[in-house]
Amino acid sequence: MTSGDLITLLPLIALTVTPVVVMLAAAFYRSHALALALTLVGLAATIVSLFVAATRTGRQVTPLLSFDTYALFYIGLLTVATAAVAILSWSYLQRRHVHPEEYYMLLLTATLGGAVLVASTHFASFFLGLEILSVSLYALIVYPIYRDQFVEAAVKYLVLAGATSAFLVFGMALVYAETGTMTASGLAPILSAGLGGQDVVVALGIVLILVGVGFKLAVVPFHMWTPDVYQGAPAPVGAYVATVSKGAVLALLLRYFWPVSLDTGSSLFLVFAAVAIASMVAGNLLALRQDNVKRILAYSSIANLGYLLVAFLAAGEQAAVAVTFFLVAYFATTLVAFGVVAALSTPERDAESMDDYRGLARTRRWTAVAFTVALFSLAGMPLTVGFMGKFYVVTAGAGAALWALIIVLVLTSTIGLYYYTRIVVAMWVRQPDENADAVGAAVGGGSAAVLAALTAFLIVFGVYPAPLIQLIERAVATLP
Amino acid sequence: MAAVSLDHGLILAAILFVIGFVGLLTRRNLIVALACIEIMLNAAGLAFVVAGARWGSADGQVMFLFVLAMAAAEVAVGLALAIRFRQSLGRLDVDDADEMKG
Amino acid sequence: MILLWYILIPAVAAPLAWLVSRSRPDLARWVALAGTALPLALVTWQWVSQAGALKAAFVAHGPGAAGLVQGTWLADVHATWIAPLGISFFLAEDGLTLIMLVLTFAMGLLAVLASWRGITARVGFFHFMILWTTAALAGVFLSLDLFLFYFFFEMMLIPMYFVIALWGHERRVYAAIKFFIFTQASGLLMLIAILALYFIHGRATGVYTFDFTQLLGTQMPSGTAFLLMLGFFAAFAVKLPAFPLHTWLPDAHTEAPTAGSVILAGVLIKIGAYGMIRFMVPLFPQAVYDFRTIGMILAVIGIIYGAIMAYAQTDLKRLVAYTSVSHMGFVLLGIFAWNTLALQGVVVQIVCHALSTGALFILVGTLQDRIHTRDMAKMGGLWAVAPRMGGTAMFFALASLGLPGLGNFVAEFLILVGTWQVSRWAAVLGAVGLVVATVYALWMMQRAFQGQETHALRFDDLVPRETAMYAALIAALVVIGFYPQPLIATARQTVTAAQQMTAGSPLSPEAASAAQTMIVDGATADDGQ
Amino acid sequence: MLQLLWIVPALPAAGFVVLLLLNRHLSRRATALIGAGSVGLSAVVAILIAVSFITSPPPGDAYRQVLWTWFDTGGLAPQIAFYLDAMSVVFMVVITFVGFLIHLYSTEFMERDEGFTRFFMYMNLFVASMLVLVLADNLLLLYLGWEGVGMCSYLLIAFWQKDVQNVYCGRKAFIVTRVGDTALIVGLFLLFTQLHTLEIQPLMAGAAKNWAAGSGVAVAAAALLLGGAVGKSAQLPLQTWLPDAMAGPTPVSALIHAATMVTAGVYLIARTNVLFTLAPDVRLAVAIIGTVTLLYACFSALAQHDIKRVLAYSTMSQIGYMFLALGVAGWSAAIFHFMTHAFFKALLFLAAGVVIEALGGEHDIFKMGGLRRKLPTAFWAFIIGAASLSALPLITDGFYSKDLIIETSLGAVDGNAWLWLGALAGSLLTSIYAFRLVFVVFFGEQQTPVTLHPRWRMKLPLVVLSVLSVVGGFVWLPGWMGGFHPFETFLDTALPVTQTVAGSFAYTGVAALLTSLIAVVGVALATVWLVESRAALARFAARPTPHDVQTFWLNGWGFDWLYEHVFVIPVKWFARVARGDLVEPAFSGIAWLNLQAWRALSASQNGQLRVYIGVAGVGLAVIVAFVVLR
Repeated sequence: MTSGDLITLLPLIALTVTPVVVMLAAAFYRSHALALALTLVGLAATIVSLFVAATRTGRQVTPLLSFDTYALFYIGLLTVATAAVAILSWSYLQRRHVHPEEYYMLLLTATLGGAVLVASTHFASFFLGLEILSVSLYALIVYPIYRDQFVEAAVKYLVLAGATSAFLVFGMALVYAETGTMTASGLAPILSAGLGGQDVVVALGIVLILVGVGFKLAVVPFHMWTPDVYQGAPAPVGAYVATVSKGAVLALLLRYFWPVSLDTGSSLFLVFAAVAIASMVAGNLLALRQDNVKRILAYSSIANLGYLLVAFLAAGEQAAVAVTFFLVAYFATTLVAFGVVAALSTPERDAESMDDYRGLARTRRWTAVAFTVALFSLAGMPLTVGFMGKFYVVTAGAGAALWALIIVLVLTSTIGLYYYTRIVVAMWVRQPDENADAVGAAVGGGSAAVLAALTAFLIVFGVYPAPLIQLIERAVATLP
Repeated sequence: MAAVSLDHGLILAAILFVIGFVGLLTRRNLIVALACIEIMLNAAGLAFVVAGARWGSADGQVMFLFVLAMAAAEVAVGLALAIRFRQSLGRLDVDDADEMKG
Repeated sequence: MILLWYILIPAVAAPLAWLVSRSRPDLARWVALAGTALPLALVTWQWVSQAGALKAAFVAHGPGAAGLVQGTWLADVHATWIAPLGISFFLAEDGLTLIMLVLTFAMGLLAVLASWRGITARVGFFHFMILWTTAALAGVFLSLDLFLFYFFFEMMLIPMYFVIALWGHERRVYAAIKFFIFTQASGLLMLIAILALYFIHGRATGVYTFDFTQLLGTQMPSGTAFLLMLGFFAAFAVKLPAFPLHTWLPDAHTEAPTAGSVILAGVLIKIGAYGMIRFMVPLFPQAVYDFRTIGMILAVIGIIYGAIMAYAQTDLKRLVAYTSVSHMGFVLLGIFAWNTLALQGVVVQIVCHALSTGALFILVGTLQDRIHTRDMAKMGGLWAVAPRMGGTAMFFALASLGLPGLGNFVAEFLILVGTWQVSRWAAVLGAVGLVVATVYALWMMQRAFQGQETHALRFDDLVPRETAMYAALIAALVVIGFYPQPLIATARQTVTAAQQMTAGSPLSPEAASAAQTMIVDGATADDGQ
Repeated sequence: MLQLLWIVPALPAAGFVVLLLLNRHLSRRATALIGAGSVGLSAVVAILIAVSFITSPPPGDAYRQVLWTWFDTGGLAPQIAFYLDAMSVVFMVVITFVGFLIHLYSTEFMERDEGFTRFFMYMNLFVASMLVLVLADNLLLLYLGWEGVGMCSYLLIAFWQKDVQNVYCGRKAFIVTRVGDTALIVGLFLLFTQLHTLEIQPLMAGAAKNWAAGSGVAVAAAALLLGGAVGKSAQLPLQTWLPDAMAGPTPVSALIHAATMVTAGVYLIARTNVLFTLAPDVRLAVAIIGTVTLLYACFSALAQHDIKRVLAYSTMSQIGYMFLALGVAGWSAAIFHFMTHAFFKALLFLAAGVVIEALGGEHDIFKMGGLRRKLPTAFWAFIIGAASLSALPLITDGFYSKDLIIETSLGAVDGNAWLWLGALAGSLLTSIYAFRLVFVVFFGEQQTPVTLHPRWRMKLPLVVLSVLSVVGGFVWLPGWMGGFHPFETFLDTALPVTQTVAGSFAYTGVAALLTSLIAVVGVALATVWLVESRAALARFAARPTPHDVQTFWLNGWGFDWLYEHVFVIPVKWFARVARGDLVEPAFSGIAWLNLQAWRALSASQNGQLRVYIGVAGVGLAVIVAFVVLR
């Protein structure tokens, strides 16, 4: 490791230092505002450091981490998303009169884990990043300890995540035992074979690793925890789980599979395809008549990851761009959706019932507009970035001639329309429920700004996505 | 001391891993569940050590250390959660935690 | 540049209408009125001033040479949009576009007028949605980049969905979602087909583009072409709607507010016809030819089944909705016949159906505003109460059954005579559909307007605003009925150009005329088509 | 003068438009003036044109006036153009003139009706449509008039629309004729596709040039046109609408169902005689249809007890005669009968209208009786009309035309004895039912008091038509009477001359005597029947279904029943079954399946942590099994 490497590592360093600073500050002076301010400063510093690191791109820092433009882009994405979550959390936590300073620290460490993941080129960094992320999340979910739901969600997440970590690491061990390699580049030829005609142990190892990945991505059949955790977790944490945690893992997956071209008849491909189809079908069907908005978002995320896997399977540069673009779109959209949920939540409970949204268009016009835009984006309607994202995914699938997958995608996303529009109907058509205990304090200024900015993002890049696409193309181009 | 072959080591690890997993499936006590996860993680660690021995590299042992550290962190949070769990539900039965479903 | 205005004026007016409504709800109506009238005036002006150019181009280049094939347009806009994917912002206008634009803005205007009193809740938002729809529809008809087309195609779903769901009748949410899901599902199938075409063309030529003019004539195996054609067909058949994909339409029409029904019937479902003429057939002539028999069977079933279903209804609006299914069967028939006569008939039918069915929907809407029901069992003898309304209804009922002297007849006659040259049985059965049309149209008149007044209803006859609206529609239908030539001349270039694009395939009229000479002395024999 | 041709249909059309626009703002007097005046003016112009046409025939004995090109695409360029030749002159003059008389009559007949303006609107439009029909230079324009006539008949039959029964009758008329129209329009498709034009004269020339006699395409084309003609002219099997069409006001019946609309079929066949010449089989069918219809209608007329229904069946039967004439290539004879029929049938209807009006709307002849003295004008008009209908020799116009048809049915090259016998039988029956009507209505005991007497506007048309019914036939005297036939000469400029068998028995005085005798015998029989069986008559009146045959005839031989069961009921059944849309279950089924899938999947999401682990484990096991075993 050289001093040059340290410059390359600046983003990670920034992300490491910031939680320490936040923690120390909290130790001396408990202030919610200070914690948030420090967090945002730290995240801003991370962003700045990305540009510094960008001057030295393409550098492999030890065998563990690669700081190419791809990694930097994703770190940037995760950082911005974290900042959004942090701001959205502010009024959510502020209303609840707890000491939320450590919350931001956990948020930052989780992001650090994610940042490690996206730069990871080795099992060690893979495992470490994942665990930093996971352990932070256990605590995050249960952090605002005032409702049993949170505990239940945290326990479920902890046990399942722990178990799958074990699967993951056992799989790594098996692969290592048989092949002696733990690097992404060493893994490439093994993956390329698509699990066929190899040592059973290696195949088993890879499958076990994929269990770990699949769990984090919440794809079928490792999806069962998702609705409970989304529902149980505080809304901003839900946003975080849905975006940063998944995005980081997906970025990692993309990197490991980048040099791999899977044969469409290979077992690995078929497994992925089956998982994708099952996720699209189950995710969309599960949400069909669901009345809990957070659960709907959870199921919708299962389905969305299914869509992503379609593009992922398409492989090649265009597919990588498609995955990344979709992911960016999904980040923005999900943050808006959860942001609205968070903004409308009261100290007593989160605004998660469909009834909470009845007549929202009358009581809170702009919040309703933002949520509607987000829902249409999830549904893939034009003028939103979700439309472009889905279009891109289908394009990638079509480019690789994955017809069966994209037809499933198309049909299941039609089912999706039904449940998204149910919420839209609740907001716009139904009358506010007079008897229900009203949710929704005033939407805080910070949250409002974030929601407005993200909604603008949804629309602007839905209409004119070219700059974003070019940015992503440049990022992806540096993958080895 | 005779060298243990790779296969034997891996089989042992696998058996341990399965024991842990089966325990996870069958036992309802949260603490036991955490213990089962520990068993699974340690099975993985064992496998790493065996693998490292095979390739004569320290990588396996390094990974084992990581696993160990991570398991410790996880248990720390897990036990803290168990306390909260007990406080809110009165028992440590994971099956009680089914308020959210559908 | 003028083309951009067609989209921009309503698009800008839309948020404006919403914003001004917060302080003065009534102002929103005027904004909406301006937002539709202005482009209507613009496009009419363009039509009048370009009529000469259209004719000159036609005369100078001979049939088909002008227009699309040569890339010469009345006007076009070409800008990069999403360069990495080969997507361009390509708008262009020819005769058919001109007609569709006139229709779009006229129906938009009509929708605003028809809602002048009827819509009282969320006035600004309503007009926002109407204008948005108008803008998106203008975009649909102007786009020649397939992606852009799809973009607008999907874009207009959202406002339409809101219009139905928010201002509709009892089962509005159900109807809105059904409409949404049907169109979206089929639209996605078209998207897949577009993408497949994009890649096939890209692989073959190295040029990845969604530009329709470049994608024309892409070579591909016939099986592939057939599947891709089905993708396009699915989208357009749902829109049209063609049997058996029509079931969204009665619900949507019935539950939509008057303005929604007018736009749906007047313009939105015409996208199906437009898309087939503009894109589907030129892109896949051979596949369309292979599909022709099935297409024509569906069309004929649509004509007759739609008419019988119309007869079976008790809900007046539902009845009118089913007549659309029947009328659009003619359109489908004409498209599959694919000769000049039939295609010109389709164009005239597009316009006349918009006018006559739009008027019927407005009529039902005004009736519902007055008597608060659409159930014909609760009507009867309304003529005595409101003779002007009765007479108007009679006129449009007669138009609906294809009375000569009105535009609908010209359309249906051209379609059927064109169809006859391709398939005699289809033409005969289509003509039988006209008899069934008589049944439902007269039945409707009897149930609602004639007979004894049984329910002692008292309400106002048409007010001047309404009378003026209907008078304009009636005049238009009569003029088209006796002198449709301006319409035909405007669409001529498009029609011939589209046929030229399919030249060399068995769909082309030359191939048809070869088949036709064989039946000169065998009129009683069945040629199997 | 001929350039004014377009004025003839334009005047009534303008009348329609003016009435439509001004509607409520017009007094009854103004309405009547516009309504009847426009047709009157039109008649004047028509007569002037006719005079001009006869005195200075245009080159080629035909005049063509192009107003504008309707549309022009794909080789199809029909024009809005009028074509005048001898045949259309006859039709034009008869339509406008008789039409005007009926309008005049209506101004009084309808004067207390609340829909006065609406009535004249429809009537004007009707006359305009009919004129377009007979003046059209191409088949598409003809079809426009054809459908316009059909529509107006619907509007007029259903004129008293408060009674659903009337509306039903109007609908029935429109729908049944539209069935025939469908055949006609399909014929248009065929003709255009084969001959690339719809303009009648080039079309006929083209057909004669390109098609062999008896060729399939000629037969098909002729048969399709015949289908249209059968519908409009109420011939078998599409005759069922006509009796019901009597639901309209009586002047409507006079206008539509006597003088004009129903003769459209005759006009069409005569106009396209070239096609029918090329298709002998179809022409034979025309003759047979005519003969069968005329007999059918005669029997049915015998059993009716609604005065207008008797007349309706008599119309059907007289059109049958015209068809018979057309069938044996007696083109001119058919046109001649059209003219005389227009006079006497309008007369009969208008007279019947007087009776009905006088009795306060009574239609049942058995509730009339003894009106001879109370309504002398009507009585004499009716006598003249009935005589003419029965073709009583020498003094009626009906005699000359019907005799000519009966002659032709035997004497023409295409004629035969069967047709002749049928025609003779029809003649006998006609006399019987016609005079049965006269006796029942005007003789015997008076049953219902007369409440209203006609004034001049109703009387004048009766007088004029009575005169015409007597003298109208003198324009074409049979050979044995001296062979004065300017009408035939005139028509021969437009229609082919009938080929006759030289020296046929049909053209002898003996045959004419036979014909005359039969008519007289019929009248005698009617007298005897009614005088003899007053008791039977009373029984009949008391019990309207004396025996099965009578009921059978009364109900039009069960055609209504048949069509009801073959067409109407199945369609209604289907409509009832399909009301919710047959396709809908497929889509709601998909929705239902989705819902069930949601139920099942939701149940799996049961909140149990260990189940979640289990699912993941099973999933893993499946994947592993797949990878390993594959």
